[in-house]
Amino acid sequence: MSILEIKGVSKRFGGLKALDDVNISVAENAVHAIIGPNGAGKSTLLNCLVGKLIPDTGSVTFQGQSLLGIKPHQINQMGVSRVFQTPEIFGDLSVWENVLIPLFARRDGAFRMHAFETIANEADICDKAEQMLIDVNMQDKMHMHAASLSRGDKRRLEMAMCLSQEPKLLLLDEPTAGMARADTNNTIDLLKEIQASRNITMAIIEHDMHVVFSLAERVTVMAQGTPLVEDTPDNIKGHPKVQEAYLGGH
Amino acid sequence: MLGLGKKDIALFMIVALLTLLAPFILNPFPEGSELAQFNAGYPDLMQRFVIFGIFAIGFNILFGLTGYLSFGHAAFLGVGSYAAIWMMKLLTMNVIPAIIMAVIVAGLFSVLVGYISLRRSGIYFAILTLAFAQMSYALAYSVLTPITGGETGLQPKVSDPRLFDGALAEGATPQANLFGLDMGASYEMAVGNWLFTFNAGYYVAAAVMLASFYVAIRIFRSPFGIMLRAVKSNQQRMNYTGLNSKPYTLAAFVISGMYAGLAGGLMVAMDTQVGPERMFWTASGEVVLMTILGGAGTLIGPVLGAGMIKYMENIVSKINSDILHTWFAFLPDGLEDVLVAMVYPFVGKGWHLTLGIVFMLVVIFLPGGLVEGGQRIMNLFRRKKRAGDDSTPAPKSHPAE
Amino acid sequence: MDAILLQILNGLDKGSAYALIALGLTLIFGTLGVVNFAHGALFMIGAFCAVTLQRFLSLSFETVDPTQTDFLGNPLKVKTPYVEHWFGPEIGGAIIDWSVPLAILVAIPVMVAVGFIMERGLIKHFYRRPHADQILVTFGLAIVLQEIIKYFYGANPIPTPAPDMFAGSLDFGALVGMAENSIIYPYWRLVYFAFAAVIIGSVFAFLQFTTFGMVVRAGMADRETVGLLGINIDKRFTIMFGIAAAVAGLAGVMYTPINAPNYHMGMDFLVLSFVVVVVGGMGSLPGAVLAGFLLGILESFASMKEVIDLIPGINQIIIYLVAIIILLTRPRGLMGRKGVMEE
Amino acid sequence: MSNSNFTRRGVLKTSAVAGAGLALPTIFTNRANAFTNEPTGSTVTLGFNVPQTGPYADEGADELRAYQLAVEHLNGEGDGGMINTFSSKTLDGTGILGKKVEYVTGDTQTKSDAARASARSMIEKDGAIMITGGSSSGVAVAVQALCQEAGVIFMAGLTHSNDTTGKDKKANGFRHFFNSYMSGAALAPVLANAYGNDRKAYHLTADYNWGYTTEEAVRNSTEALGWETVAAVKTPLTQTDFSSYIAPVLQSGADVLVLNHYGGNMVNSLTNAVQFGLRDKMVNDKNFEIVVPLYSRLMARGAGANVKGIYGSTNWHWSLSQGFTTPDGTEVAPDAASAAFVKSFGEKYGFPPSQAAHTCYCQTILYADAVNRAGSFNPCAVVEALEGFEFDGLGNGPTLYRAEDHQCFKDVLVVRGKENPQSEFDLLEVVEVTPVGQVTYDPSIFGGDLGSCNPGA
Repeated sequence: MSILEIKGVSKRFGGLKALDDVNISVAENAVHAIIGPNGAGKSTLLNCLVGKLIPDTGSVTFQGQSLLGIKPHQINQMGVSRVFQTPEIFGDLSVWENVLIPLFARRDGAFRMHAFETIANEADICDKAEQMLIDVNMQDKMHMHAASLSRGDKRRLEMAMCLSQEPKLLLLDEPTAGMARADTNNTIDLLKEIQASRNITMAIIEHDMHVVFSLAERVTVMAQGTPLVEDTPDNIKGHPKVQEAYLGGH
Repeated sequence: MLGLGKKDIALFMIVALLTLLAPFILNPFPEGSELAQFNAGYPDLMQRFVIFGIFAIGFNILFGLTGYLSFGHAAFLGVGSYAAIWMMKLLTMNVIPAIIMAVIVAGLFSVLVGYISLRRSGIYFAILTLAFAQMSYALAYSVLTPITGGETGLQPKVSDPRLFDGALAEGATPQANLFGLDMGASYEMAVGNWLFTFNAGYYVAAAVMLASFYVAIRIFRSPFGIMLRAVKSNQQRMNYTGLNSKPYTLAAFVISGMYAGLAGGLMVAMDTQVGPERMFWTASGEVVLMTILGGAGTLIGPVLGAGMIKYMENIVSKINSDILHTWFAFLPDGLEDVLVAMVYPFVGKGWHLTLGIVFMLVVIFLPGGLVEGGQRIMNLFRRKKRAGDDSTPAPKSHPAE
Repeated sequence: MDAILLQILNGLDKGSAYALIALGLTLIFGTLGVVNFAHGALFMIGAFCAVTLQRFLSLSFETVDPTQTDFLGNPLKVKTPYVEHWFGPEIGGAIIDWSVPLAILVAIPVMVAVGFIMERGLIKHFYRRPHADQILVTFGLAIVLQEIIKYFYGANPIPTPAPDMFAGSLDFGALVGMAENSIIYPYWRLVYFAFAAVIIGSVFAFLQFTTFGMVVRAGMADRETVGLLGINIDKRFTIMFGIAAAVAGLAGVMYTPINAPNYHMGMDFLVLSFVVVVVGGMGSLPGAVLAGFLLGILESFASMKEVIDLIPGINQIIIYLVAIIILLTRPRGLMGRKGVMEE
Repeated sequence: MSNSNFTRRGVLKTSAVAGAGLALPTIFTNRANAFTNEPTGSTVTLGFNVPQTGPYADEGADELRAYQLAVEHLNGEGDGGMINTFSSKTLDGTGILGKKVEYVTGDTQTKSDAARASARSMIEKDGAIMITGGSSSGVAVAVQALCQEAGVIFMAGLTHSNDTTGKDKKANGFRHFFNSYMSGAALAPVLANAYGNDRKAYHLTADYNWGYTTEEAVRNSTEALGWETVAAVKTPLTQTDFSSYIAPVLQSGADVLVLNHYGGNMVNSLTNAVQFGLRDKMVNDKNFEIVVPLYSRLMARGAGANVKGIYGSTNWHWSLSQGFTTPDGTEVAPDAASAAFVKSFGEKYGFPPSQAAHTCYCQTILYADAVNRAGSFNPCAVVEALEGFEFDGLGNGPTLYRAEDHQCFKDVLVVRGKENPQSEFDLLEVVEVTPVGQVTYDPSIFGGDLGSCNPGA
């Protein structure tokens, strides 16, 4: 049973064909990686999934519902969360508040005039937020300014924010880009843990083969805007087309 | 208590105490002394402190929380004022309908302006709001004269209909009141050489200000307040967290527009007249200055900023050269003249110069406004206290304190 | 028909003043990323360069003329400017008469110096500060500058006429074969228009054809990269600030015969010039010039009696109305780049 | 140089001192006075509320000079100025009713809000018993309404709109300055005389109340003499460049341009009009002319040589002090009162007073005299003393403070920009002294209701 269906998606920017007839199906509860060299169209594809870009042709459906022409916040409300290449968090707010926001968004929807409620009275939300910070091992940093966190902590915070929404599908855009090895491994462990405990479908766009092979159950290799192969990591490893794509890319 | 945290209760209590005791605090110098010039505890200025405090608190809800810089907020104040004076002309000199109508009309106008202006952000938003305000000003001054009174503005007249009020006594002028309590009525208390004035209008305005301040604290601490700060911090993340930032900013815009309308209505309630200059762009600029000077995004900052600017406008501008000579009279003549010549350009008619210099100094050295100045002084004391024990650096202070 | 032509001419002239101020403002914003609310004050200082030179040239000594009396009934003290005394009334008079054009020579070094001092002394520290801080500090500076001018020159406007040669107006209508007096245009305004065209042209040429200009343009597009190339972009930006100040100042000098300068003329232009810049698109030089002329022409049309009769009050709000419409239909102004000043 | 002129409420000086030794506060209810700010000590405080910042700051500064001079004269310092020539002789240099005159100053910024704030602080904080000053009708009307509410007297400064003593008149407010109606009535015959009865006028009118009333006044009175009004175009207050309004004038077939502008607007529109060479043109075989209904000498300086030969009206001009011959050959003898005023002002400050200074000085003297005649500071008594008061010797000849609208009726000066000025102050020459009878009107034509005097408290 697939949770996300991408069918015949194409996108042009002027003369450049960024995506050309992309067909990918992400199975529920799977960890699906999309890899490929620079310029393969991975980020464009991701932007088509979250509502930032609208494909020229083709369809994107999430749990049977079309995502085309729907605004990013509506797509998120449907259960799709996104982790950015550089962590996007609320830098001016405290870590604690950063986690509260997605919880409120999850409970109250895209807009609510809760101008006269007090956070302290929202025991339910506070408990969840606290639990989430414990889960990502950041409870001791909850009163820190989010902007003053280390990069690894920012990533974990962003992950916590996405998870606290209990998404059905988590999109990760190069979650370990620019990280040191140790941090990368921590992130991999974190993601594994999440996958094990929460049953979330994940789609990962990644450069780093180490990450892909430690996490993914299915891998799609993209080059020049089209998927080349889709298979299990083990089969991908020695696949001639993949080598060709990467070597050709160099 | 009151749905506020401990710290906020303390803050609110301090503000409430300061407001209630303002007639004492603002009149520290005995009557007749040379320093009495600096006393600010007379009704008009006290009223202006709290009214512009309300205006700035409201502006801060928009600018301080969401970061949207409106350069046309005076338009809402003006529109509210016009609504209020018309209530007084048509219905009653009781201030309640006037104030309520001011808030409603300003709210409606801000929905219109906000809906259009919020389609853009950054300086484009600022220019859009400026354009609306300038159009309101220009039209109120000229072609809308039949409604606004144009240059000479509107005042209640003996001949106005005032449906709910009985006929005025022969020779009486219409006075703004709260169920018969005249806004101009004052009790005076003399203690020694000091004279303290307790003005009914001031306490009405102060009560409204405290209520507004309380509401502002609630908004700052509410989930809604966090959402507004999220708008300022990272709109992209907000959208990808399933939140629609548009209605949040519009709501903030309308709330702050209503605060401005409330301030405008109160201005009319305290001083029954409206003129179009109230909407000129410099008036909008003034509230921006108040907010930043005091500390944007802080609860108490805008009130301090408003107080400071109004103090300079009303007190410093009244110091003339003769008064200076009185101050320095104890000095030998030559020195006296030199000192007067040195100080004179900065006071009286030179008060704008002082204002400009203060802005520059505050922005250069205290980017967080007066509140940051206060925090630095506090930190200085704390550090002294802690000197010796090897403490970790103080956690970065909460942005909304 | 000729009425429309007349207003287009008028608008071009009005627009040239707007365009000049907006050009300087955009140079500063585009290069330094600073929102300079003191730019109107620079315009005003330029105008007062002309006033000062005129006063300097008119420095006089007094002689008592017993045949006339002053307002108190005492013998009148007649003032004779030194220059007239030294060079004879004719040449001396001509020098005073030409004080506005001569002031250009004074204004260039003065304005460049003012620009340098402002940039190095104040603006430099605000590159990394929020725009709100920049606005506040430059607004404070504008107030301080105008109050200083007021302290020395008073609040009233000070007449600074153009040379007699440029008095009167050109009968443009008669030149092109229309009825006499149908399109008249003051000579000095033609001079102003030509002057503005030259200044705008040279700024563009300077940015387009010199290496210096190329580096600055590159810096406007991507400051960090240019900095990585080992080019000292900051120094060049300082010079650009001086140039922008000089452009504003010269606009002020040449404007003095059109309207007698007073200390608040900068503030009068400030809001308008910001509207022009934003309508043109923040950071776009051609946009600023285009918007300046466009708004000038529209303002002129809106002041026609026929238009006012049709829509009362339109002349009061036209600029703002146009700004609103353009910003709603073209999100970044006429020629603005993406992502500038939107955070 | 150490006279203290800021006083505190008289109340204090007597009663508060008595309570000084008491531990318990004494509480007064609404001050047991007969009227607002009743002076109970040995001094009385006046509030001088003038523009000290903004475009009219120079005018405000001149008003302030006149006030300071008036205070000196009232307190018996200086040469006494026009007190000596004033027809009422109650002022003897001992202040007002024997109380020394002190004063406070404030800044109106030429904004009605700021002006009211400043006036209120004078009333509430400094205990001022009378407020005077201002340099625009918006401010005058706003402050006048405030004084009516507060129960103090308002003696208007420079305000020319008909509204101040017309639809917005108040019992506690008085105006010495003339108004738009009078300007029109005085100007029209002189214009018809100089330019003929067959003229076509084009009006440029500042788009606010004062502009409307001035345009109306000039139109009505010139049309009555046979002129035709070709067009009237409203210009925004904030306009600085009037070229687009002036350029179409010649095409319209008009041969006179009337600039219903004041202050900075006037300077700019006149400068622009002269720049366009309008005055060198011939239209309908007549020389094109420009008219400025209200002249202010201070502002006219800003227009420089552009004012030469241009007609307008003014409330008073210092050249009255010297006597002159009008163009039609009438000899006007030197006016002793004006001479006394120009002398004491000129000797103190080094230049002649403006009309704003003159009207402010007169207002102060008139108030002081009215209090003395009434024998009380009570506003109602002062109103009674001023209503219908006839006086002379303040520079405008015999004058009446009309009871119906609290407007002064006196001769109006029609002036013209001087071709060969002697000095920087010598910009205008008086062309005609229009007799008061010619500018008097029925008080009911502007509507409004004076109400009755309010003593406050």
